[in-house]
Amino acid sequence: MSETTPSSRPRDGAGTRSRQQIFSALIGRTGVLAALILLIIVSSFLNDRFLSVPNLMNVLRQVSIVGILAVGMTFVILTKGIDLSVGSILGVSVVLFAGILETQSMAVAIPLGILAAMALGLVNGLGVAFAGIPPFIMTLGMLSFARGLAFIYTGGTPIPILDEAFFNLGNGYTFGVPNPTLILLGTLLVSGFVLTQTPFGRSVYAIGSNEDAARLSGVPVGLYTTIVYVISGGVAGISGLVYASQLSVGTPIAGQAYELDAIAAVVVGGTSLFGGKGSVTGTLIGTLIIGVLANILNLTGVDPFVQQLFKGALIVVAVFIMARSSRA
Amino acid sequence: MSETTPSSRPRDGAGTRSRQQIFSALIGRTGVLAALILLIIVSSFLNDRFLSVPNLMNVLRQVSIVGILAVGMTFVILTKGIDLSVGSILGVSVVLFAGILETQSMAVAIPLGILAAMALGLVNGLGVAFAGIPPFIMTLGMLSFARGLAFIYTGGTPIPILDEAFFNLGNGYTFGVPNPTLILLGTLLVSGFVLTQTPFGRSVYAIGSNEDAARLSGVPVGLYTTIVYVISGGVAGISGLVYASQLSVGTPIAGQAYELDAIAAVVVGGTSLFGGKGSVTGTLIGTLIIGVLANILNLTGVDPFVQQLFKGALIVVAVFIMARSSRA
Amino acid sequence: MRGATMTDLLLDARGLTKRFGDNVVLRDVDLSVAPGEVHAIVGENGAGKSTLIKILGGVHRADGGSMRLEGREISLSSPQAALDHGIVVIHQELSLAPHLTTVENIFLGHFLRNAFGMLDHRRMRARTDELLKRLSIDIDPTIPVGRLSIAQQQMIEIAKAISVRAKLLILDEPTAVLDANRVDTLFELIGRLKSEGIGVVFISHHLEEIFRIADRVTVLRDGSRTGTEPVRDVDHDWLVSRMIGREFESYTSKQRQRGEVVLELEGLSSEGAFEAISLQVRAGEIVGLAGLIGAGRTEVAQAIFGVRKHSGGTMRLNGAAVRLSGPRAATRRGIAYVSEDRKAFGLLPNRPVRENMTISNLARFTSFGVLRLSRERAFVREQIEELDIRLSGMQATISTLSGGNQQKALLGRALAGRPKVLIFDEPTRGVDIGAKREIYRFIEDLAEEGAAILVISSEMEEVIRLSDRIIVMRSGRVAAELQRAEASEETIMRAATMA
Amino acid sequence: QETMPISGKTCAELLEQYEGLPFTDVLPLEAGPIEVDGSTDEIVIGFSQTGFNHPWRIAMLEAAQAEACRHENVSMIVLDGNVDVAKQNNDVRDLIARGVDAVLLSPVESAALMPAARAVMNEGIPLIVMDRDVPTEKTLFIGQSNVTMGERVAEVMAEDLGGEGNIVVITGLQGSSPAVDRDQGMKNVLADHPGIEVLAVGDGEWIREPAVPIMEDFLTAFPDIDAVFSHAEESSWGAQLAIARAGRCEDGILHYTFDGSNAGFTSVRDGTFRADGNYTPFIGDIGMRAALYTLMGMEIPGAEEYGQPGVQLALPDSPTVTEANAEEWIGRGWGDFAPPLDPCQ
Ligand SMILES: Nc1ncnc2c1ncn2[C@@H]1O[C@H](COP(=O)(O)OP(=O)(O)OP(=O)(O)O)[C@@H](O)[C@H]1O
Ligand SMILES: Nc1ncnc2c1ncn2[C@@H]1O[C@H](COP(=O)(O)OP(=O)(O)OP(=O)(O)O)[C@@H](O)[C@H]1O
Ligand SMILES: [Mg+2]
Ligand SMILES: [Mg+2]
Repeated sequence: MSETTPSSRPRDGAGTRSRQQIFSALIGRTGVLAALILLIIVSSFLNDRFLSVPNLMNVLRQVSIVGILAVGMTFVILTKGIDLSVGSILGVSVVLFAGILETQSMAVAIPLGILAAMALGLVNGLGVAFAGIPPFIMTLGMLSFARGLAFIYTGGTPIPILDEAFFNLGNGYTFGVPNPTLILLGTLLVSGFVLTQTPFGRSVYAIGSNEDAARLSGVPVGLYTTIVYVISGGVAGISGLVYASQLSVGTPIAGQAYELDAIAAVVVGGTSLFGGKGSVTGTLIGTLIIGVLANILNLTGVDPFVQQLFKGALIVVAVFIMARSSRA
Repeated sequence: MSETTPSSRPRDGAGTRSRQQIFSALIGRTGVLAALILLIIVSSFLNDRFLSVPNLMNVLRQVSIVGILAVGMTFVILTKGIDLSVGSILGVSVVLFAGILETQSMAVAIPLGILAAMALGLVNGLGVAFAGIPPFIMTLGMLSFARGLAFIYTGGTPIPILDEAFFNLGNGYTFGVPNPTLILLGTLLVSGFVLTQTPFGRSVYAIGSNEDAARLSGVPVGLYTTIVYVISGGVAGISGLVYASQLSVGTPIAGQAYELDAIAAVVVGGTSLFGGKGSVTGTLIGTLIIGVLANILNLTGVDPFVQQLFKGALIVVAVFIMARSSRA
Repeated sequence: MRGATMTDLLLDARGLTKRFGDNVVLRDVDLSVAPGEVHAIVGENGAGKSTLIKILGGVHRADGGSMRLEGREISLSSPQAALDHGIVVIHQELSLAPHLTTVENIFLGHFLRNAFGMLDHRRMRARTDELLKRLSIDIDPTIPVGRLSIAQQQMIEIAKAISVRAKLLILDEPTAVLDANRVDTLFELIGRLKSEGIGVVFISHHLEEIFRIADRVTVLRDGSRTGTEPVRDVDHDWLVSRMIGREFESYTSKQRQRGEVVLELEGLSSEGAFEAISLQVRAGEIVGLAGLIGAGRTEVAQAIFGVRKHSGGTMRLNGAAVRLSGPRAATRRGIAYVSEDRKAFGLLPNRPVRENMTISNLARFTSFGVLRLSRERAFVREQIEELDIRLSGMQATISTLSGGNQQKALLGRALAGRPKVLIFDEPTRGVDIGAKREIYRFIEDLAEEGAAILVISSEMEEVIRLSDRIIVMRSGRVAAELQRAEASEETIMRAATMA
Repeated sequence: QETMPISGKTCAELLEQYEGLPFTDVLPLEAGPIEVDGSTDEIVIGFSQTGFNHPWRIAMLEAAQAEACRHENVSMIVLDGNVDVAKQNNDVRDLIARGVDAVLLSPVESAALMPAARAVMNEGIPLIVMDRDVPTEKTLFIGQSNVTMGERVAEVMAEDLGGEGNIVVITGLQGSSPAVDRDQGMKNVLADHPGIEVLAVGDGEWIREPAVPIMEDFLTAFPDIDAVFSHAEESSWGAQLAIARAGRCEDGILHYTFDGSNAGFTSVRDGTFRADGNYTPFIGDIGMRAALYTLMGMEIPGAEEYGQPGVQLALPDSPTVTEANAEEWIGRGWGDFAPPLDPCQ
């Protein structure tokens, strides 16, 4: 379970090992991509419509909600944390968008909904970073708490969204690409940039890799950890925006159990639950693997009950293959 | 977030510290118990029927299903693992009990249902211990897989259980105590004995405390880790027995999301998610805290949506207080 | 320095006091450092050295006392604040992020940015190459540091420390994991920093190092300062007496009776680790395994213990060839191994001392599948007495013990299996001088009782002091076998390093 | 003014809604305090609901709350079964422990609530079971059948299709009892229409979101779909969104659905849906009145044996809502929200 075994210690004079290391790093990274490509090839044989442009567009749109959540989750998992509350926070933002749009314009609703999501993320962050509550517990509490908020806000009844412009935001296209997909890509690019090109991003890795070391090196660990949960919350709000605008309904049960899908996408994408290792690119690939699988199972008309079996097995097999290939 | 900080190295000549240690250990352990007692006192003021014998019996019966799950979960968490699949495994055993009872007797159905649950646990265990799949992922996959099995087995339709003897098992009393409660206590006693009085139990703590050190000390880590997941699965089967016999229906959605309740009970009971620290007694207290809270919220007629808020907040607050008191 | 005025001092800390709960770990301690001075701190395990350092580094806040830097009163609320004042600390526990590269670790907390505020990868890489060259570290700076050896990681910590412009550099036991060559490199570097007017605080349990590079030395005992003197005015015995509060009785080792060959390796090889290792250990004999770090000694021990597969050769126990499948099999055969890395492979950190000491052979305390706790307690009590482990009780969580006492508890664990062969890998790493002697005595007593013992150590003095015979390894091969009489630091070093 | 749990509405708001309820003439009851044995002491009615994850369930609660509001000495304790039989079982026992005067129960699962129902009856507490039955002794059962409801909607579909065609099915949450029953009803009808082929089945979980990707994928896989049989209005709206996105509005794919909300009826009127199974939640107020009748010692007129333990109150049938009667039913369904814009129109 732990990552270091007594026999895995390398010897001095790393020169001799570097070639092999580069090799295994490559396999590790391309392993996920190869799995995706393999899945795509198999799928294209299973159903000849799979590779059609409209279907590929569908897949891209379908994965966007969980994909965006997974991007935010990547930050959290990189710090060795976990955020079980993203589905509920998504739910809060969805009902807020709907509720505010009843009387206000999009320009008011969107920032308010996302700010509220960030505020809930902030509570998570403060609890984890400063009150010393384990992330699993803090966000498990928030899972229940935020869902309660969404129900209370709506009184349990979905709020319809009749704003035409808002509907178009979620269902329209820009440059021929569905808007939700663009929002996913935008979130991904910004996140990837932040994680690889900014001091904050590298510090996120450092915190997950060795929190004490990061603190001793002068990284403001508490602040950054808090920010990470705020990001995860805010990104859940963005995901909620896609949800609400696509479906034009503010239902308080929006996003139930999505946290598990998001975590699965992150881990299948090669990010380690033990922190410090991973990337949002991997998360995108992981999201696509899960999305393509769901798509091809639907296209081939597999019984929904059996789909559950596949979904469960896939996660395990994907991670197993990755663990193997990165060890090789 | 991590439990060891660079500053945690202790000093020699611990004599001076011992009084303080004993004190803080007491607070740490009795902290949870004190919380339970406090909750009971407050509850008895909030509603005068709370302390009535039938109501206390209710609480004891009500907590039994999740309580039993939580006992199995304690083993897993002590090894630093997690088992997200217990709710689904419970579901599989429940539909099996119902299905087998259609044609067979209790004497056949009970062992078969529990064996099936153990088999699923075995798959978890092998995946974690030998295929190197992180527990979170292995059991997340199993969560989906086992639920799929339950649906496929029933075709999605609940199977009614008409066996009167089976019904009495879940709804009867022995020596004036509800049978489910006795099953919970039995599971608890056996588990407590195994954990504290056998080499296996001792090794479970060692694995969670430092897996590599345990391995170098000759503990058969792979085998024992596997057994721990088999126990968790088997105990989920026992919990399923209580479920099915109490409710006399084999519904494929039985136990959905129970894993989170079980984990919450374990952690509120003072067992550390970082492994190696905790006890089933704590888990019982944690289970009771959550059960009493649910009961008193129901008795006082608090808005169910608001109950969600309370439930979320309680978990966080309980863990926060415990973290404080054990640090003091 | 005694005449130095206040304003000349770089650091002037007075009356530092620190409590954890109601446990006072530092009591009214003064420490001053002048520019260009190397000030050593010595003391037993748990004396409070690291705590003092952590106060200076902004990790802990003092409960009392004051600190002045260059004459100005400072207050350090975080490691960041200390860094901002030019106080750079290398802590006792390695503090690198294993998943990050060398470049990233060196600049963690003070990344270089380009004009847009983004990471300036190129400039950081260039600076890193420069630093590594200066410290003669030959590694690929773009691989995760977790893949490097501990010694290499320690050198990277040093590189990281000098990458910032420090006024005061504090090193907490930096040499504990370095071999002689790297210690030389480090000391050269310290010399250079001295000449640049940088103040250095240096902690080590190796007293000879104090005499090599320190200008002044402060001794701590039980959280109090028991003396501060210029190094040239003091000697080894003075330091020891100040540290432990009494004179050290000199020790003479007894003659031991050697018996049959118990452990025998013949041409044992393991790919990438060692080749054609042959050695014998007799009952009642202590064999030292010396060599530089990375020579492959730990790997040999791991192979004997069954943790590492060996590809060629034979291992014999009491004359019979055996192939061990793992630590469990080894333990059953009466082999015990005490790892060099206490934290990673030894301690069950949040379990009581009692459980830590019996985990390796619970069968011994079990009948009919149930633990016999009284039998267990008796064993543990006996070991605590035997090893003179100082603790509040056997229920104390082991991580609350000082390093030396933790190590002793793990030695006690090795005995739970009633071993006939014991392998001690760096048995006194990070252990103070008092505890060290007790551990030596313990090992010797075991040998006297007829155990076959293999001691791996990077400290020449230690191997020479303990061993009846010394096997020197170099690059995974046996370079020399020295009888006690022929063994000296020089002969060992020559065998260990000769190309 | 005090708001009611869950709905968050005040009595004034609820009483206004009461005016529009369709079944207030079933078990009529004057407003004003309820007198039991000559006293008007506080009466507490416990209501254990399946779960509040669907507005249909909330509409049912609001109807009961509205009735309670008409009688100043009647109050309610409302518990949320969370769609979990074990939780609901516990809830009912908590209501007994709390000493409520009567229990309104809308079970998650028929058989599973039997022990809890028995416990209520053993305590001598009146038990009114609503929507789904419990196969044990009870004071009264009030409900409609999802199976026959499913049959009716499927009959409309079979007729529209002329007994020939390809359909896809989007179910309610897998394993939940209305989903199982509505599916059964459909299967009963399709057994007589071998020309209608079910191309694929997906799990819409009662809501809109999962229905969209499922329908998108079905549209990709099957070039020729004549109708979508969905267990929930929400999922049907989601399916329509998927049709619009796929540019298949021209295919004229027909929607058959359930739930009986005003929004659903509006969608029927506007031509988005062909038929909406009119499954009414307005049994909540009837149940409340039945409980009060029982407490006051009054006969329940119309209660009859029905082959299960206890008696049932047969409700006037709610006709399936189609183009023909949609206008007439708008305002008599539940929910006061608007349907989404039809993206195909
Ligand atoms: N704790 C450790 N973590 C990482 N690498 C290590 C560790 N200990 C040793 N190594 C590395 O493992 C390789 C094999 O060395 P090994 O430990 O067998 O040699 P050794 O002669 O026993 O050295 P040492 O004096 O460190 O015990 C070397 O490159 C060494 O630096
Ligand atoms: N965070 C802490 N909480 C409680 N006690 C502490 C903490 N940190 C240190 N101590 C106590 O302070 C004492 C001094 O520890 P310190 O680490 O300073 O010793 P040291 O002199 O550096 O020992 P060593 O030579 O083993 O490194 C220890 O006995 C320990 O019990
Ligand atoms: Mg120290
Ligand atoms: Mg070694």
